Amino acid sequence: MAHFKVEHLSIAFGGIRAVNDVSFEIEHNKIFSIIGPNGSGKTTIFNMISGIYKPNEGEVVLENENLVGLRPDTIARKGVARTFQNIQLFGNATVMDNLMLGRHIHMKTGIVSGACMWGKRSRAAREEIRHREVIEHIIDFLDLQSLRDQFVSNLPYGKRKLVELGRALALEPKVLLLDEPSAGMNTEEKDDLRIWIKDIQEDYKVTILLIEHDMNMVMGISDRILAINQGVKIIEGTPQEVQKHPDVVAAYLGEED
Amino acid sequence: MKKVLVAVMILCAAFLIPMAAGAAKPGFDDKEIRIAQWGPQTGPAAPWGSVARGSDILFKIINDEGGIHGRKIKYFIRDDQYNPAQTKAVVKELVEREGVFAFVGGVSAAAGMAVKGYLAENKVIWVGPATAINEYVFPVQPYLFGIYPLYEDEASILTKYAVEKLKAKKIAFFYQNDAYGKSGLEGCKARMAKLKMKLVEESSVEPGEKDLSSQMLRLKKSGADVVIMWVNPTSATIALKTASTIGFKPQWISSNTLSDYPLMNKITGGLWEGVITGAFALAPDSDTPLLKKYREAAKKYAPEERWGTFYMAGILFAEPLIEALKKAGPKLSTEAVLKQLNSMKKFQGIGPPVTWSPDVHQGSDSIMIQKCGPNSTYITLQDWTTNELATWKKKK
Amino acid sequence: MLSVKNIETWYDLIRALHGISFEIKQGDIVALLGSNGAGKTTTLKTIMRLLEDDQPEKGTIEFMGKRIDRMDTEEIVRLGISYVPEGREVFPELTVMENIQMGAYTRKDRQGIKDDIEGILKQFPILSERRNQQAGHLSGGEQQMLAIGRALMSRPKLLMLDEPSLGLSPLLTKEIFAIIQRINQEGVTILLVEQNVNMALKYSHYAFLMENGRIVRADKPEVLREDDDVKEFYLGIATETSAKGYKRYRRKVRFR
Amino acid sequence: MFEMLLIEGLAIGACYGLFGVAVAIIYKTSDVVNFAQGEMGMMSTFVAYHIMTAYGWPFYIAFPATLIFAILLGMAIEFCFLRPAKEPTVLGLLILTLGAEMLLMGLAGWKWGAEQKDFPFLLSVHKTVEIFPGFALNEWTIGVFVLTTVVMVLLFLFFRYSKLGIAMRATQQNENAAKIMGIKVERVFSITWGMSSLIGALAAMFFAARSVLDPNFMMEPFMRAFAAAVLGGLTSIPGVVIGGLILGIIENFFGYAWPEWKPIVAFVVIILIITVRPSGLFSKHYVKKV
Amino acid sequence: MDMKRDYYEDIELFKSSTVLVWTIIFLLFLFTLPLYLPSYNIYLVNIILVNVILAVGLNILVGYTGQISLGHAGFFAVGAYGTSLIMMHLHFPFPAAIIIAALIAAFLGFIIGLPALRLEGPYLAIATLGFGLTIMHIIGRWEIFGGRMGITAPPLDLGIPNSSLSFVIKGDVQIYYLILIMTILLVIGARNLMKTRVGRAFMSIRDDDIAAEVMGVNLTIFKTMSFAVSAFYAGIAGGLYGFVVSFFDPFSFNLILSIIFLVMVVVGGLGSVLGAIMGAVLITYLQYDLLKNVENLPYLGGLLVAISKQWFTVIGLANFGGIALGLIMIAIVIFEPLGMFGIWIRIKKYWKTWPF
Repeated sequence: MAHFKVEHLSIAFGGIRAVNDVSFEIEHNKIFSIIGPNGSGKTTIFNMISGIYKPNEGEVVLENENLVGLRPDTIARKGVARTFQNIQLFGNATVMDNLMLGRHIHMKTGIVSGACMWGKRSRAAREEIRHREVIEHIIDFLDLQSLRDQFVSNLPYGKRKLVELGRALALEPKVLLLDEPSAGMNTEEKDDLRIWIKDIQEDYKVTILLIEHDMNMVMGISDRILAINQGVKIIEGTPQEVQKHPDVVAAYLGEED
Repeated sequence: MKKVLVAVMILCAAFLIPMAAGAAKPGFDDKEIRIAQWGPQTGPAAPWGSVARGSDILFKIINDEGGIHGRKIKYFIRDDQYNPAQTKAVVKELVEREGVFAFVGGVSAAAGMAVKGYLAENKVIWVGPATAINEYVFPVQPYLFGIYPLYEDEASILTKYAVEKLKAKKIAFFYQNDAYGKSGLEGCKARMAKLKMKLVEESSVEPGEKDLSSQMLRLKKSGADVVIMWVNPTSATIALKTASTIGFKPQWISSNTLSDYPLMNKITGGLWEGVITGAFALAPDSDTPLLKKYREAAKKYAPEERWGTFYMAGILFAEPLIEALKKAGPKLSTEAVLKQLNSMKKFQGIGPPVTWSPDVHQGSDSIMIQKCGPNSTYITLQDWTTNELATWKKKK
Repeated sequence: MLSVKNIETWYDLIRALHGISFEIKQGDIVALLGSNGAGKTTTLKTIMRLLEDDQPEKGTIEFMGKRIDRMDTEEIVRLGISYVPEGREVFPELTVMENIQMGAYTRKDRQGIKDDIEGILKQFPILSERRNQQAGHLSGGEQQMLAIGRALMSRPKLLMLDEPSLGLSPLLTKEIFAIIQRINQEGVTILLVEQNVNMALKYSHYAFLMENGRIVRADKPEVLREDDDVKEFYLGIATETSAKGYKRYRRKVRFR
Repeated sequence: MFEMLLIEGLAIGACYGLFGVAVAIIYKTSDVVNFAQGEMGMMSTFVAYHIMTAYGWPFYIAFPATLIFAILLGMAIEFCFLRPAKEPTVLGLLILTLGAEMLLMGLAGWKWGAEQKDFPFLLSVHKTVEIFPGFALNEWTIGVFVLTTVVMVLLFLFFRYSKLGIAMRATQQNENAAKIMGIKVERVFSITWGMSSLIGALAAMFFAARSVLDPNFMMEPFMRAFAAAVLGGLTSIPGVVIGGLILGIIENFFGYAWPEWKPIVAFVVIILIITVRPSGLFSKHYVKKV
Repeated sequence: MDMKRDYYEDIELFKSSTVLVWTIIFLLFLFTLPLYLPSYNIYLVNIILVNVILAVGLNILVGYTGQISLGHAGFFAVGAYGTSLIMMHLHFPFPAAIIIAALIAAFLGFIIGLPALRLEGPYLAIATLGFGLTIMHIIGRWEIFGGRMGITAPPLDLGIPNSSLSFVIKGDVQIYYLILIMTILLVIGARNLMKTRVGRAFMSIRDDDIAAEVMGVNLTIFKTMSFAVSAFYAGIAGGLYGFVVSFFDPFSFNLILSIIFLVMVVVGGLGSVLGAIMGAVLITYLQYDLLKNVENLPYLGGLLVAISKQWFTVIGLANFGGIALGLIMIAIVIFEPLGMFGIWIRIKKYWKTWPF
């Protein structure tokens, strides 16, 4: 039984089929990439997995449990975390607060106990400290030490991407969805990112779903790749298989005639 | 550590700043007597603000005549925006910083209720609130002297007039949903009960409402030949305009609040003619020497102001206080003035005869009945009349 | 015709364009290629002055010998530059006709506008059919044609297109490119941002390759087509590993 | 009684609707609920009053002069207060317009005092005209219906056929694309405010003729017009007018049956309606994109 | 930058010893205030503190969660009426009464929060506005609430009334200490709350509700919770207000009051506890003190009277207060979108370089 699978996922917006009958399966702790030209429906698939869109048909199954129809926050609780294509961070908060929000589902502090955070031993403070330790590991992991108290809106693009990645990691997800993590990064940052994704796979033992345009990265780290175009699956396979597939070449470079 | 030191120093300095603290200042000295009034000068209730400005005229006249036993009157007006919280703030500031001997007038029932206790505690005299509600004068608050005839009495007298003189068969009541309108309604109902009649319709309005079609249609449907209204000028205007639109033309009777005929006739576009109102002051255009004197003074001191009923009321509310101050003699004290006020008998300025005793601080129970004639002239239908049904006189 | 010299554009604290320069000759179709976030769209927006008031921060832009880097968008449109933005950006609740009319907003000659509308409708028969429909209800390809038609209404000398093939089927893409070529043959210079490299290279006379806010290659399409870098760029056929490799220095600096 | 309630309700409703249109026009283009709208109308009405009483000019001169003033006032407020604000939040904009409201109300109170004034209007509420035998309406009501219809038709024609009108719609739908077309977006905002202020002034004069003129007289009508606009959906102009009519009818019928609850019934109904239809009756619910 | 040694330092109240010392000095100042402030000003300070509580609460809703409320006067009224009526009719001690009243307000906040889940911008504004009006109207119509006449607050009894445990507080100064302690507790509570999970969830809803949901924040719970918490604060503030003014009627809780509350929060600075406090202090002070009697102000007064005579009317001069307040609001939005908090931050930055 596959760890995570998507079956016959379809959605239409106003008559236009954005995603049409897409299925795939991912083994536990593998990196699975989705590639395809802009507007081919990759992000829509992510949105359906994380519950922002309700698919017209199909199932999203995590560890034998169907996620379709659940609210996004419930899906997050089930262990699906994601990043967004055009960064959706909480701009008026510090990096630390953004990361701490990733711990939201693991924390319990309510209004009363939160308001009564008197001193280090109060329940809220103890919980807070405990989770801050976890966040500190992520900060170390992503080399964000110097930025921890900066406001996110003051960070450069590449760093924001990292913070978003960190926030998703803080959720301790089973499945991590990364939507174009390398967009807007320079070569050096991209190299780092590539390694981080590998490290995440090893250290955190999560299953990673990746949407990416940088082919170097995709081909370098993916275990399997799904190529789609116009919302329809072209091929799924190993990087080598996908790379050679004529339809993929055509979709990317355009038809030759 | 340096910061801590500096901070401690600043703290010490803060403690050393000598500042005046303590009780209320006395309200007068050898040169002046300080009198004050609150009243909305801005906000939705601002039209009532002319009451406070009106009192000023009387004080200016007195000052020009040399003051009271050598003391000039210093008069303060404070804008409270019709908000009791602000009234309390300005009253406290006036009493404790400026030192106020007495307050006169003062619009808004709620504002008065909020400061009533405070004024008593600080022994500040308050004469002639510009609102008549029972809570002010029953039970007696020793420093508070009411002049304004109670709305209940007024409504009762007007109802009697409607039934007995106008031979009204069907009377409807249109009132503003607050203390003012409700006490009017009660007075009217008491009289109706006495006459073994029933109101054919009672309809209410919120002070800010701008569309009264449904209320007027209800009144029309009731077939009332007399409608008594206990509302503010704006509501009355809209009511009359709407009634005229739907072809409803009863005899309108209203409280003295609407007895400013030139204003009412103007803003209703002439519909006010023929409306009967109560009145607690001489007609503004009457020619008694006192009124003439005030009118001349107003032209001189405040040419911008319109000589209207509210403005006149400001003078009226202050008259008994001036009288008592004069009588109290050069040795001024709160007690002396209180004594004079408490023994005031049938004092009459431009308002109703005012009588106070230590047990009854409601100074007046009479109103006149007037009618708006052509060109906004005042036609007096009935001279000062008392309400023989008034319960408070019997309580004693 | 258009010469861009050393322009730098900033988004708040992020430098999006690191001083790029290029020139476009009259009558050419020029393609601007590059990956997502490379700065292609920013370049076009900078030329149109659609960004904040003080952008570009450095450098000059000249069009037909006139400096336009401090002009209002409206004046630039009047001078003869027209822009078809990424994702078409038609006015969804306006009809097709109204959309086309808006393209001629800066023009005053009624007769000329009328004739041009006729011309556009003739050129795009599908738009003529749907002239009274709301633009939001058109399909992607139709919207793209509408956006191009609308842009042509200002009688541009330079037409800038941002990813005209985005989200279109191969057949439609071909059609769009045919239209672009036709427009070009009628004398309009074209600056094209495109991801569909093959198509772009096939139709263009010259191409620039952008990366991280810089122009990294500039050459004729024939040359670029055979270039391994371009292939690697779009297909990830790695020919070399990056210098940094898999080694990474992780500073284990701790707070405590 | 029924038809009277209906007519009165429709008349006041049309007035709310007309004023609501002024609110909606600004909301459509600049995403601001203009809380100064009522006071802009109040100010214009006072200017008309001043021209007529202080200078003694007749209505037919005062009226167009006031309309011109209203347009300039709207443009001035947009230019002086809204334009300099850099990237204001929705709340910031709200506070801006509230500030403008207090400013205008203060100025009017300072200049003309708080006492109620009579607004000499051409159309009287108590002169009736028999439209056809057995059916008479007063001039004011006829005026409101005619004006609302005319304004609606003119706005319809303007937004449908004039270049500027289409440009305004275009700006509202997609500001960026409008810029690309060479539309001067700032000028469009300016014109929008002018137009809205003009319509607001017209409605305000009708309100003044029906009630009295004082610095506060537009507070209550503004709230209702705003409610009507929200009920209608804030985006479609006929929708807003229909919202106003619905509001007027609800208020009058409900107010007739249960007078004491009249002042709030409209709001309660509106809360219930927008709970079910979060964007009002006549607009599509907008979906946020990721 | 100060070195951090402990995770707790991030969330503790006083970030450094300097802050701690200054806070203690400030608190000492507050607690000794009646010694050097004229007593009539204590009343003003009481009103200010009540508004501070309300503004801090409203800021949770408006500043942190990004919702709009034009109906907070309604919750304020529920607090005032609730507390007084419970004490009058049920003879509860004050602490119990005010908490019950505030909980009722919070419950109403929760109710109004439900439609708010789907409403945005003007739609939410009109819904909350309608709520405020409805509350005002219901109180004015039902005689159990005292009707339009209003009610006088009962004696402020901290213990059990009419028994040996009765402990009545009287006078502005005694009420001042009660309010001051409650203000301090509530402000610290709000600040703590905003530092923990709930506060972060609120902020995430404001900045990006979709991302918040994807990170596991339940929008339903947290949006309504934000309304409830905010209404709770308003309820407490209202309960205290009733005793400060001692008499109130429904008209005191009108739309203008709701708007003034909103102005406090925006002028002070959205999304910062300190900003809300500063806004409440400034706006209340302007309204109750500084903008009164403009004609008596030195220099400016004479000029204004002259202007009035020339172009306006002297009797309308009191309106200048409203004009000034309007201009201040406009100026702050245009020049300092972060409000007074933004100005504060700048001053702080400037002083950092000062040799101190």
